[in-house]
Amino acid sequence: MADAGVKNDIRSNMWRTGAWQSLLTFFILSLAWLVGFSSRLFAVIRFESIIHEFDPWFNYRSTHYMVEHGFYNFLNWFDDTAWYPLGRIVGGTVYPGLMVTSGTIHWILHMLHIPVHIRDICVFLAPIFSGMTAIAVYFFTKEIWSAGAGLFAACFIAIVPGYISRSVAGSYDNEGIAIFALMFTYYLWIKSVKTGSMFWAIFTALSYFYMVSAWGGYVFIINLIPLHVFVLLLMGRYSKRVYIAYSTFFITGLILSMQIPFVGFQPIKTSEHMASAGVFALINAYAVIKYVQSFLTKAEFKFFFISAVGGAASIIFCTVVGLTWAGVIHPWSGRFYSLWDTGYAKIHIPIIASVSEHQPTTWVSFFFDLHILVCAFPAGVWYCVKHVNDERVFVILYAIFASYFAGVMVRLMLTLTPVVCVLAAIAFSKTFEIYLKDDAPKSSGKETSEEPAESKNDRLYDKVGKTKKTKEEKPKDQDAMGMNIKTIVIIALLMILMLFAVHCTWVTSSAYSSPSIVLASYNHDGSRTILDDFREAYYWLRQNTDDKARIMSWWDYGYQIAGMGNRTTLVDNNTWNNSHIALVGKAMSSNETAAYDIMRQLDVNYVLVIFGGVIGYSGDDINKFLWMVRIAEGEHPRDIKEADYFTPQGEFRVDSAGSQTLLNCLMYKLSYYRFGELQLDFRSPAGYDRTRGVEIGNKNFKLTHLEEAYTSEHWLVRIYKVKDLENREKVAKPTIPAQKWKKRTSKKTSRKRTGSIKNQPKIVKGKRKSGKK
Amino acid sequence: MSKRGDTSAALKSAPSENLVSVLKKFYDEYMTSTSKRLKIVDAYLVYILFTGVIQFVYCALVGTFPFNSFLSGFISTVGSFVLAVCLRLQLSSISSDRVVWCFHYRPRSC
Amino acid sequence: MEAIFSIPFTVLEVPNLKLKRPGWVKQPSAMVMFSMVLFSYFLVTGGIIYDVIVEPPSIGSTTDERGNSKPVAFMPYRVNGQYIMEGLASSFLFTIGGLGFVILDRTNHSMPRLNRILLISVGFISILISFFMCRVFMRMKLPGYLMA
Amino acid sequence: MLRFSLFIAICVCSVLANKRTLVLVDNWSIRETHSVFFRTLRDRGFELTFKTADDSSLALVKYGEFLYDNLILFSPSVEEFGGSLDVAAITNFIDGGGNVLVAASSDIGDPIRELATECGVEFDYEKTAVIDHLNYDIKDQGKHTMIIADSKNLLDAPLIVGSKNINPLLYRGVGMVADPENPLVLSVLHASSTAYSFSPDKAIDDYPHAVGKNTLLVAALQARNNARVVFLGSLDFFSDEFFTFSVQSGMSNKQFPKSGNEDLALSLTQWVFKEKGVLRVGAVKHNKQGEKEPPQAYTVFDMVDYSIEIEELKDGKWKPFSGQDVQLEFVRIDPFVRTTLKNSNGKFHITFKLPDVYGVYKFQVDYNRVGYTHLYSTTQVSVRPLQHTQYERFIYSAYPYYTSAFSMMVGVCVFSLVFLHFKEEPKEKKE
Repeated sequence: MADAGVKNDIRSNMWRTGAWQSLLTFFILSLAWLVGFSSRLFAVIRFESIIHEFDPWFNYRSTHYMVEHGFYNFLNWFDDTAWYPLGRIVGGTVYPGLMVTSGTIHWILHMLHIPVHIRDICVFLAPIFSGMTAIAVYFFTKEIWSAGAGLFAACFIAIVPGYISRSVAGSYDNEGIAIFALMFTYYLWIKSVKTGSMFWAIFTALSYFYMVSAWGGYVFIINLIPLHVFVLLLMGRYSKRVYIAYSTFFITGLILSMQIPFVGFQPIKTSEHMASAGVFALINAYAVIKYVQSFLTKAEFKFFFISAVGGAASIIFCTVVGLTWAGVIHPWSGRFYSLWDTGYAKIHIPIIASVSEHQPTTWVSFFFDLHILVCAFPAGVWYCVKHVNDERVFVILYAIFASYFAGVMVRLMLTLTPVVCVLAAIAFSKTFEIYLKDDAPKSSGKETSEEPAESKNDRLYDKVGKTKKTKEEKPKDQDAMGMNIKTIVIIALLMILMLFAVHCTWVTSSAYSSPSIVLASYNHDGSRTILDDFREAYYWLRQNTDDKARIMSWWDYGYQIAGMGNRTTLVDNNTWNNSHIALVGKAMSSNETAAYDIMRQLDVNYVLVIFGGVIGYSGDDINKFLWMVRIAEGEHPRDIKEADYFTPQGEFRVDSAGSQTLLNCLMYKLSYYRFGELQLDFRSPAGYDRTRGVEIGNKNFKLTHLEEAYTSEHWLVRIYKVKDLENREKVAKPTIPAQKWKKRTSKKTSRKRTGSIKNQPKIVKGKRKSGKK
Repeated sequence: MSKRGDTSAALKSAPSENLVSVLKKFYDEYMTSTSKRLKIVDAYLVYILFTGVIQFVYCALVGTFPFNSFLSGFISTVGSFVLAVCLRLQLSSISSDRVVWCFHYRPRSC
Repeated sequence: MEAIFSIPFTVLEVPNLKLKRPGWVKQPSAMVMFSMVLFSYFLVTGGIIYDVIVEPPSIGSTTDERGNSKPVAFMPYRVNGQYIMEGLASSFLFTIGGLGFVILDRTNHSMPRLNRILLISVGFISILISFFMCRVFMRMKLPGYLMA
Repeated sequence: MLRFSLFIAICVCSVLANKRTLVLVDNWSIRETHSVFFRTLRDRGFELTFKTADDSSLALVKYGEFLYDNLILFSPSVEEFGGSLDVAAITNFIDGGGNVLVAASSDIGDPIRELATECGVEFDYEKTAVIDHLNYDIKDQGKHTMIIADSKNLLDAPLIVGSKNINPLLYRGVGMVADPENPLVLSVLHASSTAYSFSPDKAIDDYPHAVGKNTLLVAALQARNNARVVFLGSLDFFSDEFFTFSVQSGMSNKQFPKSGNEDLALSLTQWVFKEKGVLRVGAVKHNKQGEKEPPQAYTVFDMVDYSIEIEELKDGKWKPFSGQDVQLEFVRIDPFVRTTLKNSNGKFHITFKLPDVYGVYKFQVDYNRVGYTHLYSTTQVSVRPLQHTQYERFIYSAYPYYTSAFSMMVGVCVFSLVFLHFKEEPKEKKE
């Protein structure tokens, strides 16, 4: 370009849409990343930068171990302080993706001599990945619909509560990075279906490998992609692109996913993966038939086709049945099965049903997590159905199945959130597209956006995207009035989106930002009191108990005891061994002597119990007690019967009307030991349990085999030491009835200490014989 | 696409030799029409198929003791077979579009 | 060997039936699929699965201070609990909101001016109604909603 | 010279280490009536301190340490101990590892009975005695309370009772009863089947508390911390008279020149004051075969050799224990391996293969024989599964798979070489 003409050229290409578009996209995405990151920091700002909840503690502990001892020692790590005395092979029972990710970040930073402690990386890993999820969703929607919709989707996913709930700063969990991997894999899958090149298919397989290493939810991918291919085949949309994309992805993904020790041979053993293998066989058969068809005449082909299809179908069917019957393919795993038969878990595997995240979803959590997106979601499906093509079929299938699964389990709300953001973005972008262009005849392609981008949650949208030529609509004379009505609609929609941002921030700050280790209660004058009982007790354990001390508690607190208390635990949140948990459940729900035998058998030194009666904390062990009984009854039906713990009228009560077995079981005694003497406030009687709102039935009882070792400030965590066997066995049932003891008062005083002996010989003072002999 | 011979006359004969004739026709059809390059790919495919089948038979006979090595061997054959088929598909779609094949060119056809 | 197989056919006569795919089995059109999806969406977001498993009462009842029981539509203070009626009502609102957007889209192609204005207003009003009713429902459900 | 005397002093006090004994008596006359018994103790090096039970300066603990190692209670009729002594102090003394020898008599007081119930033995009431109308001695004053206990009723535990074929024993005192389920109490000597325990001068108006064989004359308790307590119903058992009396049963005219009391008293005191039947664990070593130090964690299928040194106290000196029946258990909730240890001069060792189940295990030696102190030693080790590098590699039957995998790699390279450098014939290129 000659220098002379450069000056006016600059001005002209300043306004070229390409340049502006990429700048705008970069700006919006970085803003989304920033907003996503900052809206996840409530917990860190209010309390401190700690690891929350339960599972993150184990993830943090194993990451710390990996950073110190190196990856291979982590892979072969045999943790003998967990599940005493069984121990746990950590390498083979954990998804290593999370640890490897934060380990690599830590390694890179340390290579650049930026000494960041691994805990800070773990705390801020999820917020960082939330930004990357926004970018992945942007690309995904850009492939599905248009760049404008992509920007909308990025902004939605950055702050939508459904995703924030699992990726708050401090919740260092698989889901934090898994949603990024999920959306990135789907983006690459759509890319490979559109282009039909092996390059993208291999990338999909690699991203799928990362997803398999990160989260158990990879099963959702390995079932949705084959379903998409199967539906494409049904709809007769088979093409070379689909074949190349799926077969390359499947075979590479299969061999990669088997590299994770935890997954092992599942991809070819469990029925959850059979769908993908079946579709692989089907698409290959279809390809062969298509190929052969190009050679043979119609008639021959018909005969060949029928025999081939019949043969293939029967072979596949009997192999699958045979393998399942022979036990080579394991039937559906419990968790997956409970997706279909929703009542299954409650009866057969009480452990799965006891987890609060596995309860079915109510309408509140839909609105709570997604707000206005719930309404825009069907409209998005409508647009995709109206202009259907290969990739939009995928989104529709994703939407249908994710919404059903989210209905079954609250926890799967997380997999629904990305697709809701995508489809709502499509709906909003299309609506804005329609209502922003004024239908005046001179309508030219480059309307620049009028609305200034709000700082809090930028709503800047631009007209770029499918540059559908608006010319072909013939301008009608009578809709000149359109613009003012349209602006009203636009203003209202913007106002709704702004309220969406307000709702998201409120929900994040109030509902999803409590670290659940540190409880904050706000008294009426607005000041905040921090209840730090958990950490106080765990620190006591760490300082005052023997290194090899074994702690028995319910499995919810296993990871925290191991993480903060650094002690051996009997059961923890991994819930891999049902009978071991049932043994602990039986110890907790039987009376003290029977429990003492179990505790001696398991060499328990301390028992830890969470008791919320003093401050009204509802998540304490008494409220979980029925699950302990059910799980114990599952394994020991003769000794523990759930009915014994209810009153004759079938209520579960801890007051005087409660059942006697309940009032004398170990859990009751450990929770309410010395609680009868405590009078919380003048109105309520002594021993008034604030959580259940009743006065406890069995008061001032003694503990024979345990002694109270530590009770935290608000009685939230209570630790008991298990005493050794008695040194001398006292006479239990005296065969010689005790005499009516003569009331013996000790005649000894502080000064006169002489005792008394019964028939004291009287010393008679001898007289000198009178006179000499 | 390759032309299709008219063999409707053969239809009425008994199904078994119908199959044989179909296969024979398919074979010489194949020999004449496919280009040299596709023939190389097909040779490679047959080679892979060959190793895969042998291995599967061996495993069926001996049993699946070192299961992971059987898997590695077998899936690597299936994998390379599938990748080669994809390559062949892309090649045949390229040649059908009469577009000159150049090394770094990524096929954009639908 | 062949002879044995042919014995039954000397007695039975092979029926000459033509198996044809039943007429009605054809690929459903896009809009039929969409309506089925929308209906299932209506049920799922209404928490129908929760209703099936937990079988809550359709309308709850509490006793007010004078002792006589008073029906209550919303189970207050519990995010993970609902009655059947409240679930269906709110999912009805969600679907109305979705249809509002769809109606807004339908106004895009040519129709007389009055119809167009009416359609725009219907779509627009249904979105606003569904949104604000949902906020009201939320406030009834969680009294502390959006308070500081 | 100085070093030599220092050496003598050390070995003397080491011998005397657990010989400090407090004897509580009802009245000073017991020193004379039981002089032979005390003489034998003093000859064996015991440092006896005599006090009356109501002495005001009585104390077992001073500045948190026990003043005495052994306690002899020859004060049946005490009603309240003097000084800071009471039943609780005595039980603490037992829990602290002290040994107690208690002799009661017909006029037994409440503290002694209370002390007995604390240890799992029950004395009969005051003024009751063990009466046997068939096995009473000729010298009995007519109430048949001076009974002859046949040596065959002794517990067959040579460490406690010495040899069983000793002369019959003379016994005049109160009876005892013990609960058979109590794991710690041993009935050393029980009365004959015709004996019963009741007040001699009262008409029998209800069922006696102890009848026949479950009337115990001598009961022994070894607490879980290996403290030893012996209860005897008769103070006269240790008296000089009973030591020297000739035994002649009132019914049959068999006569024995001397009673077996002295021999039984000797072996009882040797057992109760821990001169016999005391075991001690020395060094416990375990390592993989061929290594010196124990590894941080064992791996399944390892060959492990384990050794434990056990010593027995024989007349004052620790000698290697000669038992052949010491067993080792490799326990994870339940024992996976249970073997008898080979004894080579007190060093018990075994080499065995670890089970193929990973977990946290314990090497547990739990030697519990009547008469011996309870020997219990556990060492916790963790047995990890195979590392990912320890699995079997290059399995012969897998060679076809290796060849197929490598041939695939080679195949791809060759194919890509051939394919990429393949010159199309000119004519096709023009098409």
